[in-house]
Amino acid sequence: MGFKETGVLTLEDMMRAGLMPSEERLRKGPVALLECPEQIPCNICVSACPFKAISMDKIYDLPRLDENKCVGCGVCVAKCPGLAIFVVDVSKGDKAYITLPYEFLPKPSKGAKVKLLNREGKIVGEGVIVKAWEYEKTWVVTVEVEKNLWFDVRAIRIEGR
Amino acid sequence: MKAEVVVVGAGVTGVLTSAALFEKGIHNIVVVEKNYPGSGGSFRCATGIRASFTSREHIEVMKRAIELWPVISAKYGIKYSRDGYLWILTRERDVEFFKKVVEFQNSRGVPTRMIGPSQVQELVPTMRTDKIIAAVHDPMAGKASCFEAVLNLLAVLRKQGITILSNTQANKLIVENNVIKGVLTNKGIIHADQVLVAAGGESRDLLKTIGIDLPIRNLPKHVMVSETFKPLIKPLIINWSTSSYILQLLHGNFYIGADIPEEYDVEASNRLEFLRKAARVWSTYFPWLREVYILRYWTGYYDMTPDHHPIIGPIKEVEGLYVAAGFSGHGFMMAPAVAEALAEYMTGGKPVVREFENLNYERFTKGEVIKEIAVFG
Amino acid sequence: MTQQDPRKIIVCRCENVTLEQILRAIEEGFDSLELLKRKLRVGMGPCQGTTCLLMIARILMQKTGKSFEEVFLPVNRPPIHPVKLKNFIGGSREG
Amino acid sequence: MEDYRIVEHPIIDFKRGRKVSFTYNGKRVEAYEGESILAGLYAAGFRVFATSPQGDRLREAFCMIGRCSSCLSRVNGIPNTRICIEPVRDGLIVETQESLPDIPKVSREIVDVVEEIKDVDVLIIGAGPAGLKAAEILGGYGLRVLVATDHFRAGGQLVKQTHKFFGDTTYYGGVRGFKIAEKLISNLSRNPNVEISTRTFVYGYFKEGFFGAEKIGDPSLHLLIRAKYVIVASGASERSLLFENNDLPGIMGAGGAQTLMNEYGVKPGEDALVIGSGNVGLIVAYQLLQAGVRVHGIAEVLREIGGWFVHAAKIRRHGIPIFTGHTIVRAEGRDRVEKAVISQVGKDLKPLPGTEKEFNVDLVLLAVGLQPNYSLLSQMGALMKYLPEAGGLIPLRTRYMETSIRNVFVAGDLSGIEEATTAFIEGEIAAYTILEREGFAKAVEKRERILNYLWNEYRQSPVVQRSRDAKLKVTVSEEEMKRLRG
Repeated sequence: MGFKETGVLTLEDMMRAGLMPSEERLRKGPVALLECPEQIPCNICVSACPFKAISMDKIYDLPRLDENKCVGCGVCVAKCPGLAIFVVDVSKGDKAYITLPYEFLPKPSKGAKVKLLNREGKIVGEGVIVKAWEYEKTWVVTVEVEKNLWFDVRAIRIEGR
Repeated sequence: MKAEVVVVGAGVTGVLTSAALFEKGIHNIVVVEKNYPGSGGSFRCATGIRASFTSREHIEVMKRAIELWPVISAKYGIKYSRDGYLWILTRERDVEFFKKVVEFQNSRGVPTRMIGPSQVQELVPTMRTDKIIAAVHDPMAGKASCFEAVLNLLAVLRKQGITILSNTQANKLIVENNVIKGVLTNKGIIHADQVLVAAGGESRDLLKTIGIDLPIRNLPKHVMVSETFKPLIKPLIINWSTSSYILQLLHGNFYIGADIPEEYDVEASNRLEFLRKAARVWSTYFPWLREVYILRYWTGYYDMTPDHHPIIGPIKEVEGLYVAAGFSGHGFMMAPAVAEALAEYMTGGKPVVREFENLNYERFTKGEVIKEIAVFG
Repeated sequence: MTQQDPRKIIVCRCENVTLEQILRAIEEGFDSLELLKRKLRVGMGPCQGTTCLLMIARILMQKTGKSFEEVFLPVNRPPIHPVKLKNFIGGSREG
Repeated sequence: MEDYRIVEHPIIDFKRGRKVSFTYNGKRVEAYEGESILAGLYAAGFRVFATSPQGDRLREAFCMIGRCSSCLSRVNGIPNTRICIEPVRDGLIVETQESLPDIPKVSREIVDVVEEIKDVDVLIIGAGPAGLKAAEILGGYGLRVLVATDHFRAGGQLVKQTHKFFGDTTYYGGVRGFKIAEKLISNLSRNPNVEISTRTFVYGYFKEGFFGAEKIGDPSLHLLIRAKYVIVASGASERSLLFENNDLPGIMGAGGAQTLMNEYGVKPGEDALVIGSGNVGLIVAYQLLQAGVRVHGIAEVLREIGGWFVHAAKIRRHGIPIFTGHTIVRAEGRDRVEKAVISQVGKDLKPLPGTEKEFNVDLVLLAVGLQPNYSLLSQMGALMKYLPEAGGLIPLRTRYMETSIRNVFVAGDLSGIEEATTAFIEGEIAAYTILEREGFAKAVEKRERILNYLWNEYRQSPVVQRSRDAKLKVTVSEEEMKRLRG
């Protein structure tokens, strides 16, 4: 079953669509994963990136990431209308750092403990918010997770106050 | 295709006549309908039924129809109710005129009577009566469901094996040696021993194909209908001085018609002038109508003859050809009596009501048009 | 059981007409929208057929094998939306 | 008293108006100015607003935008009032009406409606993305524009869209829908050439050469509008679906729920099931989560998710299952939905026995497509084509968005269901064509550039191929249109 049946993207899907940064780049530090495998007519990420790291010729092209220009700043995470961009950092020890968009309550804050959800919404662990900032009501939250979960964790749940 | 009888027009007259013919033993009937059954005048009419006319012919034919309406209502499950008619009068001269009308009607057994505003108030409690001088009440008049009249008959006819061809246009009558042979339609020829043309104003066009000129002209008419409410107004109310009327349909909608200046034989269009007249007249009598929503507005035609009476019966020049058209706005109410008369004619008999014979086509060629004590309603 | 009961499926909300009534009327030969409207009053309520008419047209096409044009005559006249009678009473002013 | 208003929302700051109170069947209900009566009642916990004409089935509102007529109530003695689009006011007396209502109660001093004749260059019907965009351009060139909308606020369906729009920044890509509406309306309010007339129902066109419209207000106006050009951008209505008890309170259009929770800040239910996984279904599921509603799943009759993957991924990662190859077979409950049952479908899309799944939900949202509001154009005599893949009856038009009636244009969902971006673009194309006819030579160049972008770039995206193909079927050449006009 493909992502059109499941609504869940696999690593293979990402590779096939040419959306996966190289392993070498992943090892270097934070980098954006553009989890946008359909040719939807949208180019917001292109204008969003302050480093001009994302490009497309026609509005319906898949986004292309210039992994050398991307610094993993997360601006595109805040601006992507599809909430389809994540920044992963697997360069630091045995932890991975995942930056993801968050549009729910309660509001995130640094140090808060969160449940970590995978692409199917299953709880795969607990993590801690290490950074959170907001852009037009979309929070960009960085969580620290076990390194092996770097491609799994795509959402968080902050337990109620 | 071959039939004993072809009926052109699946309006209320066509379907009731087909049913009457079936009962008289004519089973091979084909009904052709240009559009869909009822799509002409039948589904656009005000559904009122009365005998309070001003000619002997209308009165006698309608008295028979009023005898028959309860019969067909019971037989075919058509809602019918004798809720009366009310002509409200606002000018002295109209009162004088209507005194004569009532006298004439009473003399022919139609129980109309002149009443005062307070009696109007009793009959229609929510009505403002301060502008009314007098009114004429016809308690025998009533209303019926025009939808059920056509559709319930259709279901019966289908069960009886009668063929109903919708979207079938009769283009030409086929006549040989002054004998009808059939009808040419857009879907082919239907051979027949007898043909009944009951196609409203379009009967004229069809008869023209064999050189017979029915003096029928189409006059556009406008009506509108509101949302549905609890039963409130029983009689159909006519405002004589403005030539407009209101009734509450048996389904609950208020239905308003009003005459505005119109030309004969033009395509009817939707006109603000009509909405204004209908609204202004009837909101005076029923102030609460202001806050009622109008759901639909539509137009239709009265197929008018010079003496406002229909043409019913055999066309003498062509053996086997019959016509029922030119009802001048009264086709629905008459239909049961007309169907009975036609079935008599077409099976070699004569109508029970003798006045039908005066409604022949030849009256126009002989200059024997029907006299009324006044043109009325 | 997944056999759905057409008596419990509402097609026209305004006039409360069920799928069962529609299927039966079609079987009885009321095979166009105009006839169904008058037979069952579908689409003749206050919403003026906004939700149901096209749905009924699809049922008709499926059951009768007819084309859309054969079952559906879009006859729209003013008012296309219910309008209060009082609008036609007042006097004019140029605006 | 219960209050289902959303106090805190991650995206929307609900700025509620003055507190008002009214009575509903004799009970006092508190609400806020700016709410519809229905929203106020919903917030207070009412769920049933009417019955069927026979009185045997309960009715809740389905559309919440004045179309479905399932909320007709008596307001200050006036029956058949659509309370979903009637603003709440202090002291109103609201009552449910019997299946067949009594006649209106009117006071002695009735203020009659004043009739007003309006002459404008362009009449735009509909204040959604297409209508507002066209108004912005036309007003900018100095044409006198009247925008008529049914609702008591402009913006069309934009006002209930909380997500950031896709596309290009030229067409508000990256901006949330309701923010786009705010921006367009605020721009237009500064343009003296443009009048936005709310609560204005354009009920018909008369051959005498004008449109009739009822503008509800105090006092109400009857507008007779004469316009050189017309753009009909009246949008679309939500489709219903046939399943057992499909009229049970708690079943409503996805847009209906959006109106409640995003326009008025009222929670439409606690536990929801969504039917249909097109973009509308996916987006509404996400919005339900944001409003604090538990979403038990989405049923999709086809084998694949209907909407864009990114929308699907957004809800999947919050644990919402999408049941592809499933349809709803029935809803159960006494006076509102308590349970919904879905079933797998076979190749013929018919339910397969023995595959039922049950959900204890109080809300079932139908997101099974939209159908264009064609009736005004059809009444005017515009030629139409039945295109099921584009939602229903669609007006034929040239590539300049002109219908078979000269100087009458169409734009937005009425021209075939598509996305907001194309609604903006179609509004622009219609506007520039009008400007060309008014002698603005530069308009042609702008229009051609937009047309090129629309057809040769935007609509080349494979995910919009279906709507592109559909639109091609109703787009005819100038010559062909001339022939059709006869």
